Amino acid sequence: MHEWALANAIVDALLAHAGEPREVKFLEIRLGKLQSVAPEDIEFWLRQLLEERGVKVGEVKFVQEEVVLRCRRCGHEWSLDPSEAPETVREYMHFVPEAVHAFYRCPRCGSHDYEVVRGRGVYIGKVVFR
Amino acid sequence: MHEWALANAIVDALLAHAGEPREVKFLEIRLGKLQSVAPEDIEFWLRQLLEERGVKVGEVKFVQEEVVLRCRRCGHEWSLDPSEAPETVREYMHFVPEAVHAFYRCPRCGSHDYEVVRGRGVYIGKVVFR
Amino acid sequence: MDPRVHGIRRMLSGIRRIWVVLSPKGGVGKTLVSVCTAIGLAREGRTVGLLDADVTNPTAHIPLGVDPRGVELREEEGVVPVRAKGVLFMSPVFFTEDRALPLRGWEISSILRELLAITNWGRLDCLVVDTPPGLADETLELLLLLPRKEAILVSTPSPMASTSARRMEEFLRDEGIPLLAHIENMSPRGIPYYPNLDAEIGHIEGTEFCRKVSEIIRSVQND
Amino acid sequence: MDPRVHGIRRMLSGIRRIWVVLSPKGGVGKTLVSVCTAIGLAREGRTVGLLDADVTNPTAHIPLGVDPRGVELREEEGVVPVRAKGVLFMSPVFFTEDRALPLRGWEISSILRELLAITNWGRLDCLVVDTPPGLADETLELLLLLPRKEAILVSTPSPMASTSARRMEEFLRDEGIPLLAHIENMSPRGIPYYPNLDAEIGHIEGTEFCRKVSEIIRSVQND
Ligand SMILES: Nc1ncnc2c1ncn2[C@@H]1O[C@H](COP(=O)(O)OP(=O)(O)O)[C@@H](O)[C@H]1O
Ligand SMILES: Nc1ncnc2c1ncn2[C@@H]1O[C@H](COP(=O)(O)OP(=O)(O)O)[C@@H](O)[C@H]1O
Ligand SMILES: [Mg+2]
Ligand SMILES: [Mg+2]
Ligand SMILES: [Mg+2]
Ligand SMILES: [Mg+2]
Ligand code: NI
Ligand code: NI
Ligand SMILES: [Zn+2]
Ligand SMILES: [Zn+2]
Repeated sequence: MHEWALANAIVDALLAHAGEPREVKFLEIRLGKLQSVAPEDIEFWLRQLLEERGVKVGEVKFVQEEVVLRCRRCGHEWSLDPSEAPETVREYMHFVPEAVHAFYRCPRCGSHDYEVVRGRGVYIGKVVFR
Repeated sequence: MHEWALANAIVDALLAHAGEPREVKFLEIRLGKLQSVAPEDIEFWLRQLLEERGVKVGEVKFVQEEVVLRCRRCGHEWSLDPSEAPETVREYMHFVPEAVHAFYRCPRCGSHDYEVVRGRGVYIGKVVFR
Repeated sequence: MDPRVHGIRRMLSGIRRIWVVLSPKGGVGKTLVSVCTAIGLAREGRTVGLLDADVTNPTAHIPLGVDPRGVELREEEGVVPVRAKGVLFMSPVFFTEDRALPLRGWEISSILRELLAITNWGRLDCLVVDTPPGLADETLELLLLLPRKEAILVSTPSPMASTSARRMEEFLRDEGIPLLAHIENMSPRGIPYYPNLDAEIGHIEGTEFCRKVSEIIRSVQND
Repeated sequence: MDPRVHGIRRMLSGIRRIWVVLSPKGGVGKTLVSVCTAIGLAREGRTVGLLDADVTNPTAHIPLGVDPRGVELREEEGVVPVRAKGVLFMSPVFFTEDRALPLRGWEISSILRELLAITNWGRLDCLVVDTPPGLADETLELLLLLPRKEAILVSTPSPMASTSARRMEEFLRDEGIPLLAHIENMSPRGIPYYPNLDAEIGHIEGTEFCRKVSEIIRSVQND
């Protein structure tokens, strides 16, 4: 599972910024839908990895972010649901969300030159340490 | 004067966005100090060009923005005063503010990889039409 | 609202055709093709401009024979390009004393906007734009900003260059950019390989390479 | 706080040396030098990785003989690179079906962060990184993210390439990046010009070019 690597990065970031805390009381993780990451997988690894490092874990909350794309050519804004993409393309974007630019075009003008405004991938929303 | 071109761009932008207004009652122009543009020069051309196009001009206010640079390598923030730069370098940045990256490095770590956070060049702050 | 986008329209309004020389692969001859295309048009009596849009590594001044340290830019309703070998020429190298110019994506777009918004080309039959390899900010921003653009794609027979060219052709088709010419360089099927070309870069206008480029361009330009 | 920056440190922690193959000029042989450097090390029994960081126009898979459409990536504490000619290989081409991937600067930095944060190289004696031409997000972001990095600069005798190399040398010195080697390619003073190299790219490991690259690298690697 490459989710192990994603979770480990979060754990390393949390611990580096808090200077080896004893407990993560509350953690909010934002999951951009473009990356199709299952919250259960990330949660499993977050708990496992934090506990291995002697850190207690309280509530872990996940917020799924819809994908918002905005065309630089014509200004059009639209969304995209990777669960409707071909299996292979969903997998490419699961590993590397930027792959979206190889497969999708602006539905209004056809351009590949658009911005992923929201919903790209995994990041830390909020965290409360004890 | 290349200020003619800078002023003309502002005029074209204003008129395009307001759909041929009769009067610009108030206009605030922000001048990033990196570009060393004299407010008098821009004001002269703005008034001239707008009046040529049949648009009355009220108050034109200029706000000078200090230069803020932030290093991507080490995070250091600093400022820079082009009036203390060699004449030639000031002139390069007057035409093309991005030229700063060829001549200046982060004073803490020496990197050329820094961001111009503020103070790059000319833009429109506020505008009130009649 | 970036006023430069409006300024650019005005500054390019006197230009009849805009040819963007492209290839995602480097070293295929984009810069030499750009320079020779411009020189060839100038020799036919056309008024022609050349913009080096390879902003982090400009080299078009070298075959054009322009020493960037000797250039003093003149301001007149903008900045007036420099005349060399009959071509009106603008390059970011005029603002760097030929030093490295490391830029991030947004800065690349921004320097192109600035150059296009201040350069006073006047009336041109054609503006030739030399671009860097890759498919990133320079190319995307140019395709966004330039009106009336046509692409000149350059490739070589190398499998690396032809794969790159195929990707770019698909991209241009998707973006709706007309392809004026696909030039195969260093190839018997297009422009031959000239082993001594490097030694002749200082007087490129006198080379067989340059004549060949002009010939191909003349055959496709339809006007 | 981008967690990937932390993830990258972990994922690169088992790598002893990191060599970034650079040149602001395209087509000077960066990709072939990268591939042959990696192949050469592998033949000496070193564990070696190769990352294609030319994200908008990856081509290193071509001389490595990897068909991107045939690749199925395995997940194991990250994504496991593909083995080819003895080299552990990762490329953005595995995620695009070899299509054009137009990206703006921040997206280029982001895709590099993602690839570095998820690729499980394991223990390596050396990671070789092939970069695109120019001096923009790919190069700047790699120099920011990679620990223990040394540069291999590639140029040719062309006046355009040597001007570009001079700029890059100044830049590397300013940034404090050690220069492991400056290879002059297609030159009697470094790697000769091999007229038939393009035809041999499919079995590059058997070429005189590849032997010559390995020889130069062996002479400078000091370990
Ligand atoms: N037809 C050709 N024959 C021989 N050498 C060539 C030919 N075309 C280009 N070159 C060489 O290739 C190198 C790269 O050319 P350049 O125009 O800078 O490519 P690009 O702009 O695509 O990077 C130059 O050193 C040039 O001398
Ligand atoms: N020593 C050499 N002799 C002949 N051709 C070469 C040599 N080195 C590189 N080439 C050719 O130059 C082209 C560009 O090489 P590549 O490694 O893709 O350069 P880059 O990665 O710098 O763009 C390839 O088609 C290759 O065959
Ligand atoms: Mg070039
Ligand atoms: Mg160039
Ligand atoms: Mg390459
Ligand atoms: Mg490559
Ligand atoms: Ni996964
Ligand atoms: Ni001026
Ligand atoms: Zn669109
Ligand atoms: Zn710094």
